Amino acid sequence: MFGVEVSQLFFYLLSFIIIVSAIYVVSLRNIFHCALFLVLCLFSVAGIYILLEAEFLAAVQVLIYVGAVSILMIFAIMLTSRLANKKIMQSNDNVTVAIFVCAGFLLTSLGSFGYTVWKVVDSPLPENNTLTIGKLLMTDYVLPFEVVSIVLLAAMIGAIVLARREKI
Amino acid sequence: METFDYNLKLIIPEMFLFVWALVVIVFDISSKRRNSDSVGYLTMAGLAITAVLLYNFHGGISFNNMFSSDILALFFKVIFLGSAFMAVGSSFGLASDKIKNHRGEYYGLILFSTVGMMFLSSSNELISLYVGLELTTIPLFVLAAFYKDKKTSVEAGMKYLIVGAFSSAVLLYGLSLLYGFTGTTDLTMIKINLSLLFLSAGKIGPGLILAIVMIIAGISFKLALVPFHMWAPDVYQGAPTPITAFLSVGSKAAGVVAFARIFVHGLIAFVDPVMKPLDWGIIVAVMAAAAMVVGNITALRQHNIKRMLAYSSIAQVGYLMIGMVAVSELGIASVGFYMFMYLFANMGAFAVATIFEDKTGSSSISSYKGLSKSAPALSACMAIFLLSLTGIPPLGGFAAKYIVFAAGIQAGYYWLVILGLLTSVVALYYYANVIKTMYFSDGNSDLKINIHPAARLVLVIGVIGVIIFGIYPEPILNFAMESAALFALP
Amino acid sequence: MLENAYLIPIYPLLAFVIIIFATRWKEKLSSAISIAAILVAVIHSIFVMIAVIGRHGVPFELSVPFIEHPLISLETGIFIDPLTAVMLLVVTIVSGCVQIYSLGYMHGDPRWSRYFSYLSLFTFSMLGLVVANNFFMIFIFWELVGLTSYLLIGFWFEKDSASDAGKKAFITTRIGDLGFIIGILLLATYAGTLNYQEVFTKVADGAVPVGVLTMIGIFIFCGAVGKSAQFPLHVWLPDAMEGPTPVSALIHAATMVAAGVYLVARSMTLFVGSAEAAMTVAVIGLITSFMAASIALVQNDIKRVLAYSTVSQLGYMIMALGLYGFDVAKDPHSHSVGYFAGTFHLMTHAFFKALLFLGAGSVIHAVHTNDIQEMGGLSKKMKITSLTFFIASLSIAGIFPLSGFWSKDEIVAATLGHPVFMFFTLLIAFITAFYMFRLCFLTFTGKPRNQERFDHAHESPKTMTMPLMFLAFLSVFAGWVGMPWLSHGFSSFVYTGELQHHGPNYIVMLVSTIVAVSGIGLAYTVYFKKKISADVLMEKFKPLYTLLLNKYYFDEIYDKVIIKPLLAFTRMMWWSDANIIDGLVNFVGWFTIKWADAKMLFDKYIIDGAVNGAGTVCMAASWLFKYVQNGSVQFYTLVVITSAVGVIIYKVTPEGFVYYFIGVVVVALARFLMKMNRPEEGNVETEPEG
Amino acid sequence: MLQYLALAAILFAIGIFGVLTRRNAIGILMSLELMFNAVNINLVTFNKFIGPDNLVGQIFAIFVIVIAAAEAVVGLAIVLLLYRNWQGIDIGNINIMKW
Amino acid sequence: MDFPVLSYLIFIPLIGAVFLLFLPKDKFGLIRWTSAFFSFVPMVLSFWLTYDYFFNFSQTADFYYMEGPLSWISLLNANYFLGVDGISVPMLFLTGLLSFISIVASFNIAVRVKEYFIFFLLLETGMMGVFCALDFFLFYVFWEVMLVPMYFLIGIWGGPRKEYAAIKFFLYTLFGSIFMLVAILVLYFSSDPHTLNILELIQTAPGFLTHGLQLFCFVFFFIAFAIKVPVWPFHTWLPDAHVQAPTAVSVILAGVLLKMGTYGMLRISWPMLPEATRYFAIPIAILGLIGIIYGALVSMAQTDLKKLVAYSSVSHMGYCMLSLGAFSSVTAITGCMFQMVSHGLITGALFLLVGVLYDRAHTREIAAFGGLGAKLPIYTGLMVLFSMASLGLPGMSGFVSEFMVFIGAFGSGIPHFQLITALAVLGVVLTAGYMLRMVQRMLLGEFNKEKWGGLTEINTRELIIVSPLALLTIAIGFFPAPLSDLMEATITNLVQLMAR
Repeated sequence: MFGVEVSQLFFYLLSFIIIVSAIYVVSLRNIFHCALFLVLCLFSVAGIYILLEAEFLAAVQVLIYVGAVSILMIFAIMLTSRLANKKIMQSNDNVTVAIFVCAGFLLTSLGSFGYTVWKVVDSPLPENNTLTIGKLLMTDYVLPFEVVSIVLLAAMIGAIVLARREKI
Repeated sequence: METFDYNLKLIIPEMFLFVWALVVIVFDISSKRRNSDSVGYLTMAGLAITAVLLYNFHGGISFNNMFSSDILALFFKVIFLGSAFMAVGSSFGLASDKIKNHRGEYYGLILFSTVGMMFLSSSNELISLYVGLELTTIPLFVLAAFYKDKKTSVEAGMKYLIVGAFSSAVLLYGLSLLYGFTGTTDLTMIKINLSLLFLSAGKIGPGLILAIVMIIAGISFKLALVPFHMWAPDVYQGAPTPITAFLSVGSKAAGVVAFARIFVHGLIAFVDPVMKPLDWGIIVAVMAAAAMVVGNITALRQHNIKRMLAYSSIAQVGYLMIGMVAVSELGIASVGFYMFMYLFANMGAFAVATIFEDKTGSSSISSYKGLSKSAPALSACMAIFLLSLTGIPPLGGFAAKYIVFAAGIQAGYYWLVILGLLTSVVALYYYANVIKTMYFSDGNSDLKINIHPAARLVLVIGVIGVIIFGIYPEPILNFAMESAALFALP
Repeated sequence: MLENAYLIPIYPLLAFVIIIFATRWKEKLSSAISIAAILVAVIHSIFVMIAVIGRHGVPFELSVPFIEHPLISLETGIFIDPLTAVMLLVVTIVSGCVQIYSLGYMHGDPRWSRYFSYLSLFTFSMLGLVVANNFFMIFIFWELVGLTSYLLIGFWFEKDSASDAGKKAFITTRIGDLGFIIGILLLATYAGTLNYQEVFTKVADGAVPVGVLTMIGIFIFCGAVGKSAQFPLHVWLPDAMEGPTPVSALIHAATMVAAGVYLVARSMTLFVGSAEAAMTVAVIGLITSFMAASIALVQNDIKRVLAYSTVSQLGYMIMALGLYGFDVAKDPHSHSVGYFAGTFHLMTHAFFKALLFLGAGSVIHAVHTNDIQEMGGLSKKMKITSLTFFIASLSIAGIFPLSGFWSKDEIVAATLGHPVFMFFTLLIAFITAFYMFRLCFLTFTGKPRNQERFDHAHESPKTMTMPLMFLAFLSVFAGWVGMPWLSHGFSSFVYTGELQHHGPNYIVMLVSTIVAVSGIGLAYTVYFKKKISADVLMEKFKPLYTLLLNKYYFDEIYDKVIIKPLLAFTRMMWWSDANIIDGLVNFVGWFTIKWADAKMLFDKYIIDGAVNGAGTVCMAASWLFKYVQNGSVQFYTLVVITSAVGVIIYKVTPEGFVYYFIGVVVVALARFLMKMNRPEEGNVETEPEG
Repeated sequence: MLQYLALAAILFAIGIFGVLTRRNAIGILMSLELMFNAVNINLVTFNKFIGPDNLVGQIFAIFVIVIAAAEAVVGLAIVLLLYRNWQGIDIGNINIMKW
Repeated sequence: MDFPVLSYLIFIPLIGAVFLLFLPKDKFGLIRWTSAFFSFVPMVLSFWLTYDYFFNFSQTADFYYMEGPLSWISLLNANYFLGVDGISVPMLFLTGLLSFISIVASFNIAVRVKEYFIFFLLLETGMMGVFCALDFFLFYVFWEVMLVPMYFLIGIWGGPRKEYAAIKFFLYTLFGSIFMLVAILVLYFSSDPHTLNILELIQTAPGFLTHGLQLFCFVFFFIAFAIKVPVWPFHTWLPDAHVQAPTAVSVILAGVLLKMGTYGMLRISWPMLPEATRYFAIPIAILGLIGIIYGALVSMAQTDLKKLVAYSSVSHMGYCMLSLGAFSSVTAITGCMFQMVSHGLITGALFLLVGVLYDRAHTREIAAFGGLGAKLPIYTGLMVLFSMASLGLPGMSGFVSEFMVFIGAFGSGIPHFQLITALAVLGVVLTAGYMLRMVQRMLLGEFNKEKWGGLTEINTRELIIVSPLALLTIAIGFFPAPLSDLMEATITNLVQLMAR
């Protein structure tokens, strides 16, 4: 009872952080600040994972997103933009329509979730989240696991090819 | 989980191709990128060997139903390999010049993408399907931007990446909802669970619509169905021409397989009259109609042949989807068959465009003036490909269109078929316009075009495919029928 | 000989084929072949005549199938009854005379061989027409004579007037043939056959409703109207005089134009079945006859006078036949002599009109002009010609005992019981006598009005005068076979049914002779004695004179009312074809392309920043085009997600979709308008970073 | 459960908004990450409430994370190219090809 | 039958085309004679076929020389199925003859000779195929196959507006044939078991199609065929295509391609959809009537000789439509076939003659000529002959056909047909009008010595290719019975089928 309430509390807190920081991500003028808020946002999402009893995933989230992707982004920002120039408009002409459309999407989806039949199963998740996932990845999901490694390899090769400066 | 089989035999072709991709890259690097042709030939050989391997190792399910080496997959794998083969074959010109520093990576990425398509076509499960899809597209992002110092190419890469990533996010959102309804990612189980859910609750609710539309939107991006098509002309124009060809055939075929797997296999129940309100068919039918109209009409006034072909391929997908929305055995077979014929004609047309662009640096239609005098064989090939795309018998495109329309009529989509036929008359106009430019106008006749042997091979394959399978489509059609039988449709 | 009668048309056909394919370059041989063929035909015809006389009116028929069908069986065959036999003789004899005559007349013509081949072809067609045993065959030959007439009128095709006349003749007669075809179609439909005897049997049995019969009769008569140059299709015949004069004699006086009369006579059973049709025929005949005679009064072209005379005489015959049909339709036992009169006049007219034309030809040959005002006094130089011409004129005027007298008498007799017809018939007889002798006097007597031409004039060669003399002989004596005193003469010969012999009607003879003589007398007074000045008369009746001189303005009216509007109409159709029908098609194409264009256009529009003046409907429309493919990937994504969300909302709540749709449009428009008002800002925004 | 879904939907919508409106290419990539994260929240939520007997949802989420990373890598590489070619990464300028 | 004669007919030209591919492209003589040979053989075969059919099979309405059905695409039940009956044989005869004549007439083509003949032989394959095919799929394939060579033939070797004309032809006919495709598919899926066999469908289609579907299929077929015929108002492609096409191609267009429309109607839509045929009889006849009058009127306004002949085709094919409207009359249908044959011969010959003149004078303006009769007597003779034939002069085939059309349509017993036919007879006069105007202005009258003094008479080759047409025109005019006998049984059977 109490646990539920705490988790509720946490949930709303995290949700608030996520939403606010996400809004900052998409609206701040300074792209560097955006990146920082992205980190915050993703970090909070990891918290949500913990609430949902997905500890391993939370760890992955922190490692990959917060640790790798965001850093990568910040590097890219450093490489490409000059911090001094912050006064540039960061949003384009689509804003009004986009707001309308996103609101439409949001309203519809929120509304429709309520009217949708969910076959909720009230049973606990398997114990030892990490172990189970590790097992699954090596057994049932070994094929996508391997394929994903090819994806990463391809992305790496591609990134190298593209990012390399040619000697002309 | 208990009865787990690692039937590795089934993925031998994919494994081989992956390894071969590495071999190609390593070979290129180790040979100090000196030899321009041998890498390409090596790649082509690899693709050919994979095809042979495919022939030997298929039939069966492996990896916990994640990898289904069924006949549908086989059919489409042939298409993927074919399009990769032809794309590679027509790349020799630019490999010797524009991308000479990254030849190995170029070919390797094509192979990676092909591997992704092959996995995609075999997957009967959402996760592997998604992963396969990404393996297909991520190398293509890179390939589209492969002319690093050409603005158009980079722009194409960027646009493709944004649109591609966005669409996969949208797709994923839909897939996640699908998972939410059924608690599983296995498509067969999804089918069963959804039906059970529907039967037990009497309804599913609007959330399913959300899921279906999101998935349609996500895949339609890959297919470039109207209104999700707008990236396609820009990307097609900017990307290196063989990659454009590969995009327009291989990647599209991959999208078609994904579509078929998800909708025709997983969500088939909604075609049933009982669940009519949730039917995805009418949405796709409208989109197909829009694709035929917009694609063909916009293609009318294009001056760049790649852009023209891009719009035409948007329209072609519209035709193809007629077969899909027919959701019958004939329909699915017709989709496969259409794709197969489209492979030859479109790859061939792009190959000609590549050859011409390599030689003259221009891809505007008006520069094709009088080509029939300076390069009669080349323009004859082009004419044959374009006529096939129009659907003139006895070329392959006709048989394909015929069967697609037959499926449409059988399913009662009269309006769609009539619209398709009417727009194919419009299509004739711009295809014929190219032919007219090549044949009826006078141009500089001192243009000398030497066709690289590999490209020549590509053209020959294209022409032979278009003609032979146009006249005698029986084997391919039977193949397609067998593959369609997989879905156990009416 | 009767069994081989089908050979009669074949002889000239053979001649035609031989000339065209073999002897074109051997001129003498060509004409020899042609004449030989016609002479053989003459002889054969004589034998046929004898055989027919021997059969006492039982017709002879021979036929082979052409096409057989359930609906209709067409056949080719010959049908020989007394009428046919007479026609055979007339055609072959006149044709023979004309061909011999042509030897002289066409001397030195570069297309000599072709001329004779055409004549042979014509003779073949005409003979075929005569011997045909069904309406289908007669139609075939009917058209063929039209063709040869066309070829021969336009024989000197270098002259525009000649080729024009040929065309006019062909087309005008074809208009009549329209009716003929429809008549045949009706016959075929209602009688189920086209064979004369079968048709007539069926009609006589009442198998065809009377109303239909009337239509059939009138439609078939249309053919005759065209071919025999009856009102209102008579306009071609005078123009046809552009052809060589022997051709006029043969085709446009003696034979082809008589085909119409022959047709009416041949299908008399149809007219007998319908009084209305018969009356139509008679009225048309009378109108034609009077109209043509009146025009002939004032013409100065020798051939045209003869041409109008021909039209007039043909009208006579037609009228007589029509009256016969009418009388018999009213009273089957009527003793009308119209049929006899018409066919009899057909025969006699053939001879004397041919003679007149050949005589005219002889004159023209001598003085090289057609204008009688340039002639005069030629009798001194051309004895034979003038003599024969006078004989023929007497004959046509109906002076005892020349052949014309007998036949015209019968026509007058045929109008007994129809006072109006009788009055006009006599009036026409008077006019005829007058203008014929006006012609004679102006041409052959008095002083030469053109000395130069007169000096060059000379009598024609033997080849020309011989036929003249032979025809003069016939003009005098041919009519004797129809003397009312002969109980087994022409009249009983041509009637195949009950004997229609009747005694002489002396009153009629007397009246018609008086009329004829007074006509001649008047002409004598005016043109020979010059007691009354022709000019004064002319002045006195100026409006009438002008009207007649201009042939009642028929040509002008046709030109203004039919031909010009038709041509204008055709041009209009052509315009509409090129612009409206095709235009529609092109419009669709244009529209699709423009749609594509519009997008591009608007794109340019924006790049140029030239878009001002917001708020118009045009702008609202442009909004769509502007964004569709503007190169902005985010916009693409926006469109996509907008439509995807739209579909979702539509599927979930169709009412909500309306709001959504309106909202999107409004928001987009608002933003668009805002941007329009401050375009510079957009430029600032798109500056690259850094 | 619904609150999690709502959170995911909101995050997803914000991500969409970002993709549609950010001028900066990297900003777009970041917005894409938001979208992927929204999907992941969905997946994990469903895993907990609907299919708790296995961990399919979480595994799916792991794959999504990995692939999102790969996409980000490639995306950033292309952004570098953009920067080299345009001396800027404003997506609004990347419109050579149109119509 | 010892050998598959129909396949030979179809594929010998194709083999010829492939063979030509391997000939050097500057050996003009060799290419010309090779292609002449490869079209001569089918011509002889078609003659032999006609002969054999006439003497051995023409008494019954069955199909002969059947080949197949060989399974072609089993999934679609598409078969390789050939056969001919009384209405295909004359068409094959015409095709064989005109193809050979056209190829010989094309000997003066001097640019891109090899391609020209390749396309021509391909075209012949398509034409032969259409008249032999008894399977819808096969029929459709051949139907479309012709379009492409035709497109190239007009587009490369045509007149000044060739590109426009070529694309217009292509678009128009493709537009038509897509409708046919829909109708075919509807028929296919309505039949049970599904079949594309035309013969089977003729027997069964009236049974399984509802009234609405019959009308639907009929209209769709009609649009396809009507465009080919061309029926007013679908005719506007024709003047352009005819005028711009090179001479020999015009001959084929007029002589064979237009016949495919009427042939298609007779072979497919009329017997297969009898209810709809009856339903639409009067509109069809009225369209025919409009075609007759309209074509003639527009012809009259033409100043270009070739255009005049082209529009006369619209008029002449109108007679076919009129008689097709009179579905119940054997005579009318026979008349239609006669008209098809005779129009093929006559208009073909007229186009050849126009081409002969154009080759020498490089203009086709009627007003530019005059009095050619004096300089070119043989040419003039032929021109007059065919003009007369065209305007339906007795003794020529045109007369027989028109007469039969009239008799058949008039007596068909369908309401209002008497009036329509009577109005259609007007066409006879109008035809005479424009033909004679043309003859008079070009051939008669004053000869312009300075301008045309250098014109040469028609040469032997041209004379040889025109004369068979002249002979046939006259022969049919005088002895129509053999042709009529050849198809009578078939047509009687067709009429019975339409009466179902």
